[in-house]
Amino acid sequence: MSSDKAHAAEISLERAHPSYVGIWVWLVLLMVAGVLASRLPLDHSAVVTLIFAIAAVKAGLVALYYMGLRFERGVIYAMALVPLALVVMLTFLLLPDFVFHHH
Amino acid sequence: MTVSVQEVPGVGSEEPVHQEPTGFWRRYIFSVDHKMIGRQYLLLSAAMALVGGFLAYGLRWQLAFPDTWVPGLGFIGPETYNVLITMHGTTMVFFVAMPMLLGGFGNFLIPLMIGARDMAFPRLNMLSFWTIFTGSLVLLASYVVPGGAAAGGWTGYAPLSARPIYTGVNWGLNLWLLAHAIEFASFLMGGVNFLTTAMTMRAPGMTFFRLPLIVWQELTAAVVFLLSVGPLIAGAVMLLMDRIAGTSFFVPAGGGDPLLWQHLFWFFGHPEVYVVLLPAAGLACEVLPVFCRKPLFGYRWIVYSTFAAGILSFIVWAHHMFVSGMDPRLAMPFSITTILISVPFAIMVFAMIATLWGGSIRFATPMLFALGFLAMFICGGLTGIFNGSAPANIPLHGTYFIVAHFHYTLLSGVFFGGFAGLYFWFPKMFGRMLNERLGKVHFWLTLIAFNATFFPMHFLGLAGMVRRISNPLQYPSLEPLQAVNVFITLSAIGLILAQVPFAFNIVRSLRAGEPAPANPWEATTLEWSTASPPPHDNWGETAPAVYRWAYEYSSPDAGEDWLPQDRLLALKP
Amino acid sequence: MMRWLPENISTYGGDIDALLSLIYSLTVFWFFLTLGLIGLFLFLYRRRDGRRAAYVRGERPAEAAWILIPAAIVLVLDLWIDHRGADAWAKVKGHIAPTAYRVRVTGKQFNWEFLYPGPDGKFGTPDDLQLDNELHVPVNQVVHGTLTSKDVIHNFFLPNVRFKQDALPGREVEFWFQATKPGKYEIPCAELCGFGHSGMNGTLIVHTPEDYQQWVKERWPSQ
Amino acid sequence: MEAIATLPGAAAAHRGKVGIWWFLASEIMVFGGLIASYIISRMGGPGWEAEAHHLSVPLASLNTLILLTSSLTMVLACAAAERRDLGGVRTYLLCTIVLGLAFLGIKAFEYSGKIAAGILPGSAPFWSFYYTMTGLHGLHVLAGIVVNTLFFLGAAKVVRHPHRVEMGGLYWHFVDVVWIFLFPLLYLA
Repeated sequence: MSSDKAHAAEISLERAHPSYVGIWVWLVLLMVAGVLASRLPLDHSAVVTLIFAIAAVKAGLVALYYMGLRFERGVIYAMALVPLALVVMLTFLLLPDFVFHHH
Repeated sequence: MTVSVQEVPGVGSEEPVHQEPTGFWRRYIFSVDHKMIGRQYLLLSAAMALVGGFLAYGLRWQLAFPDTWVPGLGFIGPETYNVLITMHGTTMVFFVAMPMLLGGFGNFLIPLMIGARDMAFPRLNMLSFWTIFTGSLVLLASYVVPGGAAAGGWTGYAPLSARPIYTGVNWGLNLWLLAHAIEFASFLMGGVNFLTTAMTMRAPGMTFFRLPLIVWQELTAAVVFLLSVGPLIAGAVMLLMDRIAGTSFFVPAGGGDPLLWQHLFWFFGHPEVYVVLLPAAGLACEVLPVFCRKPLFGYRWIVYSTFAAGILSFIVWAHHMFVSGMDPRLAMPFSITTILISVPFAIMVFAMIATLWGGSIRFATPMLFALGFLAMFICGGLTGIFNGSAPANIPLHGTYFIVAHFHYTLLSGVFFGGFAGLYFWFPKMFGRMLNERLGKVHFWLTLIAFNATFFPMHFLGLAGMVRRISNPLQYPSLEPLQAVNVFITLSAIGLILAQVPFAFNIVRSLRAGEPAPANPWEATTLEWSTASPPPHDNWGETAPAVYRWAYEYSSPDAGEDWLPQDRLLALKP
Repeated sequence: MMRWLPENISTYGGDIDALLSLIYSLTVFWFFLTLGLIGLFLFLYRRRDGRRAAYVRGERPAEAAWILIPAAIVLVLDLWIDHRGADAWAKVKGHIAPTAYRVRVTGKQFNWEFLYPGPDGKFGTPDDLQLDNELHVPVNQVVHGTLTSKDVIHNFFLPNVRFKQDALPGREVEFWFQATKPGKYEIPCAELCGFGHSGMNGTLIVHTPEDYQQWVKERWPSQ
Repeated sequence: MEAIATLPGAAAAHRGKVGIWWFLASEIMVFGGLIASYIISRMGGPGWEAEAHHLSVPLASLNTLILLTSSLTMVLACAAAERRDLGGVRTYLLCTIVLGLAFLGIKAFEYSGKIAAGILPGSAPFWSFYYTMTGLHGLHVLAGIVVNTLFFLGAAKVVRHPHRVEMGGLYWHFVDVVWIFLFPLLYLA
């Protein structure tokens, strides 16, 4: 990990803010897209895949731009991604007992 | 090796974080000083250990002399017995082991060892202590509410714990859940503080691979805790909803599933074992090189093993559930990961043994306890091989073999690792030396009584004595073994009494102990370069800078057999 | 240590005992090796005047080999144990051989209920028979059981059979065993199930073929 | 590099950010455990969709819009704090607080409608998860409102330590992200 000085330098560079309002417009459009997608006359699993893909993009936009992950270093990414990976792993390891079992 | 001044990146603690308080309340009660908070944690842990020890005495008496008058407790019926075992487990794991090994040693040692003046968030640190203090009060309060305290086992398996009707306990179990929630909140604050402090406030020159091992192990424990406790918090909320809002998350009659609770519990429960164990191993790792006058063998390998153990701890949890009715196809994968976890711990143990080789070993009390930890931990680790193999686990699950195993791992960590740390850093914490003779008496009595208590439990477990029964005489097959139960109980009482010399030693030393010099053990880590006890801002005018790793003993570069981390040697021509 | 185990009376108990013995031998070996080395080093390298400790950091590969190679041996032994264990696990939990003997076991606070299908071999017919805490089985026959619970989790433990399985409310778990020796054995509940957990104990009665016929005749006299 | 030394509290800002991210990591596990339980329970049993159809998608969409907008005002408050713009901090924080309260108000309206219709946490597994997940999330929103209110009241001090608003903002956006997933999980799927 690099030092605080380097970090301070980063701050002092008056980093170029992304257009927060622009991101918000995207978020709202994606929200509408998600709601519309849920009404699509498709296979249920396809609809579910679609709306969660849209949700993931929304969450990614918030995390990257509003939470500033885009401008962070690796350690902060790890703090966000390792728990996500653990949750996915937990979900998959629970599947055999609750979804694939036969009563 | 050439010792030279190195230009190393470091963060540095540029400003004293807070002024030294003068009033009694600010100084001793609502202190933001990590050293005071660490000592507060140790005191809380000792107080709760008295409670937990008393519960152990009660339940052991009942097992040896079923349904007789227990001196100090009265008659213990089966309901009370279930309260005793539940509260004994909960108290010891969450309110003794964690406050002692993480709250106590972590708080006291991390800032001192990395050369900081305090924690990153001193007020959050104070809040974390008073949070767990509140949690302890809630736990104690649960004894006196109508219906009594929780009686669902420390694992709180649903549906037994999900409906008051099954145990007859109503508010006691709700408060038990609440006490957990508060305790978790406290250690979340503590964990965030530990990690932020170590990541951002290391002294100049204190690179990550110059950190003393205990710091690594506290940090690994903190990460493991932060990332494993979430699902259990979610589970605890769901269980509380089941109890008070009429939901059925874990009750099949309403569409729930009891196995879900077990998965959420053990997803945390197994990492929790390492949350306790790693700091205990870390304490022993600090003590061994000092009294061998020799570098810790394979420092980096121990660090990597610590990471490996921490990572593996997230994918072993279902070994607690081999016979729970979970999908049998999951058993072998979890069995393999479980048995694999013996590899990093084997590396740690071998490294500790290799540290002894070629040393110049002094048998001071901290060293005796560290060696005791090593020996007991080897026993506990080896019996873990039995439990970790799914088929071998079938006859052993839920018997006293398991009880023996986890006392050899967890209690050995608290007793032997914890006491090694306490005897070692007591002079730094309180500025007084402890009496060596009393310390040695304490060690030998504890070692003998510990083994006399827990070793025979292996035999009882193999013979089929199941856990959590209040009267072995109800089982014809156990009647001939009752003498073993009596022996265990007497040994357990002996183990409790063996702590009297320790208590006496502490009181005596605090009142009239010999004043401790800054570095009584001639140790190398940073905390020994400041006064005993350290001043309020830890370092006085100038904070230390670090020039080498933590275990430079008997270096050919120095005349003395120890080179502190912050001592600058003149450059060789 | 192994003699503390209760007598084995099942066909797969031997496999589990063999695995326990294997692990026992390995752990005893490591126990004496490690504690022996500790004792030896403590004696050899106790402090003596004028002798300075060795300066060995154990980080170079040649030095670290002293701890890494034993750890690699541990890894190999671990995998060996798991390899051996996989067969035993598959035997206990795997395919259940077809058998005429069926029984339903239901845990409840604080008894074991055993439901026998009767001579017609079918559950849910009038000749079903329910007994509390008594499991009667013929010797040398595969017993195919279905385990569940009415209230909380119990654990169906047959120490002599080397079998143990949680009884879960809302789920049914199939199990089997084959007893090889007539006699009476205990069936303790091995999971905390409430204030009556202690003493929740059934009896497994393994009959000789003649005794078993006799017992069937007494229970279903009309047949 | 001279400019760095004059920057006050850069180290404190860094510490705060590391600390809050560790906290969020543990929060991901809390909601992750709950969501994992919900997913596997729902995949394991039939009949959940019918229950889910009792929920009002328009109302939840409105709530989503409110929370997304509050994230925008929050990030604008952070930007204002970095500019030492006291008026801007006050305005945007107030917007965030009001939007948060609006979210909770709509949530309360939704709850009361369900309760009036006799749908309680114990009515069906779907409703157990619905009340638990939205309830836990609502508590997080409430906590965020409290924090933002404290910032609003101490805005004069906050502009001297802009990293504090940034820490509060990270938490607020996290709560928003949780809702971004709860919305499809409960209302759309």
